[in-house]
Amino acid sequence: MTADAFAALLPFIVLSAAAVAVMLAIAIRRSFRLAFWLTAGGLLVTLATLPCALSVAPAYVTGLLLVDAYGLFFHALFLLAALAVALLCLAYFRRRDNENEEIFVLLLTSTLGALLLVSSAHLAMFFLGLEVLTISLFPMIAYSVRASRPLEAGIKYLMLSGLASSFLMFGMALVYGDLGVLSFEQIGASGAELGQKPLALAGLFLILAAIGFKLSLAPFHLWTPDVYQGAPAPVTAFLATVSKASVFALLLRFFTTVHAERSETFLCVLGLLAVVSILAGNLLALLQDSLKRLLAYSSIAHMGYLMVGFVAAGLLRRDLQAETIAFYLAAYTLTSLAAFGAISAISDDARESDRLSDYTGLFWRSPWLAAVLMLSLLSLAGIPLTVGFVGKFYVFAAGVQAETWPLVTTVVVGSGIGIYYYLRVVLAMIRTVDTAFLPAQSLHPAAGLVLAVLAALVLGAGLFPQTLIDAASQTPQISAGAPKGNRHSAP
Amino acid sequence: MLNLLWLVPFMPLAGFLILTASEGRLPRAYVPWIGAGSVGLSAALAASLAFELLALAPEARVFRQTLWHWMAAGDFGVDFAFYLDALSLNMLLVVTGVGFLIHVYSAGYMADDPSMARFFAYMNLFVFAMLILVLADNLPLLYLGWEGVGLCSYLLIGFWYEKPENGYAARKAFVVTRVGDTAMALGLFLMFSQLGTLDIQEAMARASTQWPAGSALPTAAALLLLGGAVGKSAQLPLQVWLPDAMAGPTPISALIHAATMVTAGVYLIARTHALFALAPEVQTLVAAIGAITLLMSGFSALTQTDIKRILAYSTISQIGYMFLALGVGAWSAAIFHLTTHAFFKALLFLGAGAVILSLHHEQDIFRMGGLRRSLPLVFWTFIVGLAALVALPFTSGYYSKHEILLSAYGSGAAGPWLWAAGTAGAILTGLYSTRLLLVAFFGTERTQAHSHYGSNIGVPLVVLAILSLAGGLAKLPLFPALPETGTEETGGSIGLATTAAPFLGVAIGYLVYRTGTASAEALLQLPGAETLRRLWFSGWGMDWVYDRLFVFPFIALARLNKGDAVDRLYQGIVALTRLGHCMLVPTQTGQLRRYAAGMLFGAALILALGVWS
Amino acid sequence: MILLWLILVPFIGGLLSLPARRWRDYAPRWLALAALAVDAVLVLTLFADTGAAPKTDWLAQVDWAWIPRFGIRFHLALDGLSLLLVGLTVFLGFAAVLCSWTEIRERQGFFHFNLLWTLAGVIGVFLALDLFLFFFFWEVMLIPMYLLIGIWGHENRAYAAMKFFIFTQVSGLLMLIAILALVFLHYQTTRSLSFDYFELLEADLYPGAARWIMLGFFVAFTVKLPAIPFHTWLPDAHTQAPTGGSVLLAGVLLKTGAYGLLRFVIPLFPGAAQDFAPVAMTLGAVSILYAAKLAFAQTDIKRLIAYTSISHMGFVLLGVFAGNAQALQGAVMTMLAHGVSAAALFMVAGALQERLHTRDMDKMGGLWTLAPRIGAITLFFSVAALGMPGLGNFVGEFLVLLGSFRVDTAITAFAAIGLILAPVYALYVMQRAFHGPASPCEVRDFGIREMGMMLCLIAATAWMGLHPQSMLAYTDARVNGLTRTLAQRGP
Amino acid sequence: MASIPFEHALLLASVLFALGLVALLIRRNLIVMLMSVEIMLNAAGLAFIAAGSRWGQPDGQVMFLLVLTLAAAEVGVGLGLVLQIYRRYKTLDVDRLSEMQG
Repeated sequence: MTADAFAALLPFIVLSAAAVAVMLAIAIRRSFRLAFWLTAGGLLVTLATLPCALSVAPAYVTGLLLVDAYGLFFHALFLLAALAVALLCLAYFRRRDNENEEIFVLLLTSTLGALLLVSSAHLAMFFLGLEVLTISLFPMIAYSVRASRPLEAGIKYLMLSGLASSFLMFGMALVYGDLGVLSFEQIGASGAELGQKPLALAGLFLILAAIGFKLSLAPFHLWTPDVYQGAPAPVTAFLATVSKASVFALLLRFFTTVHAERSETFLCVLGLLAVVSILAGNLLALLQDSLKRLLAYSSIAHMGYLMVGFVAAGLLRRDLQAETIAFYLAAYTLTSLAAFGAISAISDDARESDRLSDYTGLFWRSPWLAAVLMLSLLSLAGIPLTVGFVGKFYVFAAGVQAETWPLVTTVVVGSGIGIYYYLRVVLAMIRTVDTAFLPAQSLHPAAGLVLAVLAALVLGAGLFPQTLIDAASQTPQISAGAPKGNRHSAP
Repeated sequence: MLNLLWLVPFMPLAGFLILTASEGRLPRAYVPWIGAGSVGLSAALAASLAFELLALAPEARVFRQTLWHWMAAGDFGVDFAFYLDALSLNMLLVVTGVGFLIHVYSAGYMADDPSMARFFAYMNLFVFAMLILVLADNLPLLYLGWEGVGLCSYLLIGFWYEKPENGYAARKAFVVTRVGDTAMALGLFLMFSQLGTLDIQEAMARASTQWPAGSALPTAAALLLLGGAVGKSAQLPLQVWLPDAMAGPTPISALIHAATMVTAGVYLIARTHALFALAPEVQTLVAAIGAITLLMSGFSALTQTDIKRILAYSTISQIGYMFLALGVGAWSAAIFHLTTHAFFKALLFLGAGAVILSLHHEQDIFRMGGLRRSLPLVFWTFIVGLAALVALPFTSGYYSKHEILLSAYGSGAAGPWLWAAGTAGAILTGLYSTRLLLVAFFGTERTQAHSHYGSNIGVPLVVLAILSLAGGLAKLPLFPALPETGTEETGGSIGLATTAAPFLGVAIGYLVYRTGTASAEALLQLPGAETLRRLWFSGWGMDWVYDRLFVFPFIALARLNKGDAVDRLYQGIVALTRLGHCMLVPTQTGQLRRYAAGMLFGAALILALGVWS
Repeated sequence: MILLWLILVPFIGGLLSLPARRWRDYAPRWLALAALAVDAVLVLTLFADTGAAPKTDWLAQVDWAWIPRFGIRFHLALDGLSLLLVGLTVFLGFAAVLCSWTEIRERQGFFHFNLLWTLAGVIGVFLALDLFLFFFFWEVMLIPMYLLIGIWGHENRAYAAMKFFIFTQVSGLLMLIAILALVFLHYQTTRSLSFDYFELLEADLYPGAARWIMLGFFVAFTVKLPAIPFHTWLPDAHTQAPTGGSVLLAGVLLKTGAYGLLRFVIPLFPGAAQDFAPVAMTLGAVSILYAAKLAFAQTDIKRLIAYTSISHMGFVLLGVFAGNAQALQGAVMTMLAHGVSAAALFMVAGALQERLHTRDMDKMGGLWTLAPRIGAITLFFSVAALGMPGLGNFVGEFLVLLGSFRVDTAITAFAAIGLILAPVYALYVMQRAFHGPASPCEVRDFGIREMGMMLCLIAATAWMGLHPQSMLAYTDARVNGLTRTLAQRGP
Repeated sequence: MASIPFEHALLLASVLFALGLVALLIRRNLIVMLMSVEIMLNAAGLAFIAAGSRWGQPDGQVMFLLVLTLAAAEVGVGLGLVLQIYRRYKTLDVDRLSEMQG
């Protein structure tokens, strides 16, 4: 292994080591705080190794992984998100200290899976990363085994995820069987004759179905609300952000490398999924009384918006596509973390504050918390001052420039419906009820810190988005330039 | 001295502002002094201006005063400027003079009213607006005064606001006149878009040079202006508001609805006579409107029992004469009749007011009777007023009306017809005047009268009576503001008939109401008479028609669509969205196997789309 | 710099008023007054700088890079039109604070925060010359207004606030799409990506595109204006908003729509606007009549006034699209005069509601006897609203009709029927609320604070009616520019 | 060496896959459902092996190993959950697990 390859692999190595370290530490002494600090330390050290990896990017490692700026942008995003989730867990599971350490191990492994996923350059690594991510998520979702909902959510996710995995595998097998190659680039190289290879094409669509499941694009979205609602709030935050964003990042890498955008059909299908997702997500959320379900539906819609950006920008220029996706995902991650973080901050594993009625008058009981939640809802709705607006601006910019009017119209319609249910929550929070008998919400300092930082980021990146844009627009290096390292495929 | 012209309108304005600012906290004794005093000062100033202006040569009798630049936009620009010539001077004198007398009278009439300050404030505002109207140098400023007097009319008709019917009458007056005003506004727009100016003199000059006589443009412009004039002056077809306007205090009826405001239409047409001269058809129409109106309202006056409504219909009728005069091109005759009418009709209204006050707000003439004994001063002045109204020789009304009728006779082919209508109107005038006099002032006393009016009621009556008698002698020379129309002497028989007509009316009246030769009750027994009476009583049923044509449909439409039908569209969208929600929610069964089936469906769908498309 | 401060002062004032209520209950409102006073000084300085008849086009500018990725700049500039409208905004800001003096007793800090932020947003709208920045402010002013309605509104506030937000937001998105389409079309021809007003003025659009893009702007602005058929949010929002909110809504927020038409629609798309003018003018005329009819049908006094607003703004629409100097100047005057008179009427309605606890005119009557000052003031502004010459509204309407008559006689004649309907509803208010037999209850008449405020508004209305030239002079240059643009680039 | 044609193996794999899918949809027992998922995964693995042999590469078998690992891991976690569910609900009927819906 060359030094370059080692440098490129460093983030993965450090993160894996951190996971092992936490596991060992738990075996030695069950301490929630210790596990947390180890996790946080591991995430931070991994974060610190990213510049090191960036210095050699873009680099192929063993033909399975491609470490490039595009991937590293998401690495940084996921590590920060994981850190936030870790902090939220610290607050959420505070009641039963020293019983919940394993959540951190799972968090680290699933983050590792996400990192692998976005850097994969080969179907095997795609599969491996996705499963590392997903299998770690099963226990995380069902973590509060004493309650019924997490269990239900866990088994639903497990079964359906298994189904999706088998679609994925079968699809990969079809692609492999027809083309005889597994690396993205090689698939792309044979992409010209894809039209004459119905099996490979079918395989690609099966893979798309699996990805659609992970992204909860309609009509693969049915699991989303149940799982979001059942999972503990910090896990939902992770699920909504890291899991989704990593799959989407992969989607972009995979489909641009295999040159799927050359196929009109493909874009049409994606566009259709986008339209259906936007409408279904927004309509389902309309009168939802559970905030977590509402956000789940909203995430369906958001994946639809993002898909519009994907399709539209894909019609234009690849660098714009990557920039759009990267920015939107970053914005969505920040916002969703803030939203679920706020839910998490007023819940714990004994009681989830989920019903809209739990939020009645929250603005007058805990103004700061409510302000963060309101900010994140406005950001989800795409109102200026927030980063969500800039994200939506990207989608519109791409859609308008590519003149994909049906898609743009759907986004407008969806946003219109969206405002209604986001504002319903806001309205509940600002209801002037007699708050005397409702307890003021105490805020765990860890959650407070996370929320404060996230709110600052949502606002800051909304007002001065240029920094984030600069970071996101590094990503066009996705497959430009000659990657270093050995690009050997199977001998 | 002429430079003080601006003070004439602004002194009443100052009075208005003082009275308004005091919010009724001023001692009651001071209120009339401010209210009437400001108008009195204006009147005095107007008189001195008159002397100064009349001292000049006739051609030089023009004075223009620009106060400030009002508004400009692109090629449009008007000043806040006054224009004084013989015509506006005539109006100025009438408005301030008669206005002052009525203010003095009001001090007595309204002495017991708790809202006296508000009354005088409105009155002062009215005088201000009326003076702006007559002095305006340009049409927008005239329009300012025009609307201003309308507003004051509204305020004063509805002065006793506790009674909802007063408010209704006030709003009716405002809205009906507003219909005319809107036509007039459109006329202004038309003139500006074609002539490029709204300065009256300039516009008239340009119209005469740019527009050939009888062409479409001047006809349209004149028609639209005529719309404004018939609205304000209560002529057919917009006369319906004036009888109801009698709901206001009687001095208001005298000032606004007899002497000044209602004649604004006459003034407007006289002011823009050059335009009307370019539109002969419209001028004929003006004459026809005048003739028909004077007849119709003459008949209506015949059937009324309310003393003020009789006078109101009589006013409509007399303004009909003025329109007749305008229509036949007897400009100065119209203005002359305007002036004399202001004197005698103000006198009649003030007299009626004194009667009403003495009878504790009894207005039905059939409950009066015998007032000549209890109210001698009122009786004698009233007789003078009525004499002028019916145009008995040597009263002021005789000179003006005679001139009108003779001019009408000599005005082309339709002339004799117009003359006949006017003369028939004169007979009617004589008839209803006699009826009013005989029923109210003679016979037995049916309601006890308490004559508790002071000198501030008596003096205006006397002064106005003198003016009614002698006003015919003091005719202001209106040339060159209005072209001189030489009344060609028509045959003596026509003149004689014209002079005799009122006597005929008086005689019939005397027979019916005094001697009982043919009593009114007996006449009503004739077939169809009762129907006719009701038709006349209701002002020819115009209210009935308008209610059904405009008012009821509008109200029904408003009621029908109170909730805004357009909103249904959006409610439909909302319902559609909700429907979508309700249709989609059942897919979220929570059952794992259904979800798996859903995924399978999705996969099959995109496979089908992707592979077999 | 002074322009930036114009926005920042209320912005900071709003932030400060949040903690201020801890110090004293009434501190926020004094703080709000102080902030407005500072702004007023700034505005007066600008007035003084420009003198009575400004010759230069743009009086002050601020132009900084903001988001260079899209060529977005923080570009503020001020001309006579903006100056007048900013002046109106600050003026009515005072009115809004003063009329909330006793009405708002709870959560004063947050109330004034929202009030001042709305003002900051509106001022931003009037100053922004970068289209992105304009859109940004356009949306930013919504949220605090939404909160004002949603928190301090009347019985049906949630519905009204929601309706207000969704209407403006969806139409705003249409405008965003239009902005983007314009920007990208400009980019295609010039290869320079810019949202700058001056650069986009030079954009060369083919007529088909111009028409569609113009429509995007037009819809957004007519929703805000509002005109038939986009008006239905307004009666609800105005009726339910607290008095201060109604004052700002009617007085200022509606003017942003008219401002947008004048500032963007006409100059950017002179040809398309001229083609579209018959439709727009018809809409204006229909608005005038339809809203007048609806106003007459109402029994809720605030709802009635709300419909009169629609009716009056119909004149603005008519005037803007008539497009000659008289009509445009008339539109500006109508904006100013209606701002003052509608604000005053809403203040009266608010005062009545505060005293009688009802807005139903059927339950009023005879108030003149009890509260002659309120009666007199209502009379004054009703009369102003029905277009009495000598008061501001007349000048506006007269000029609009004068100008539009030259363009389209039939539509103008049709619109002029509105002059007949105006007294029908305006005097109806007087009759039902103030005339009639006195009711036996006690009603507190206006005190010194209220009278002082009202006298200022009366003075402003009378001044605008008697000496409109002092205002018209400021917009003369801009209006002439617009007519020139229309003449040159029209079809 | 006469090898089994790729198409035949693929057909078998497809049939297996379909069987697993149908079982997943019609059976209510959680354990059977887990088994169905296993069958589907194994069907995919079979397809990989067939493909590997078609191209004469070891990649197919490597992928099959990965599939096995995944299946094992998934069953491990799955059985753990099933255990908890049985403790809590005293049943393995999946249709009973529909507390969250709507």
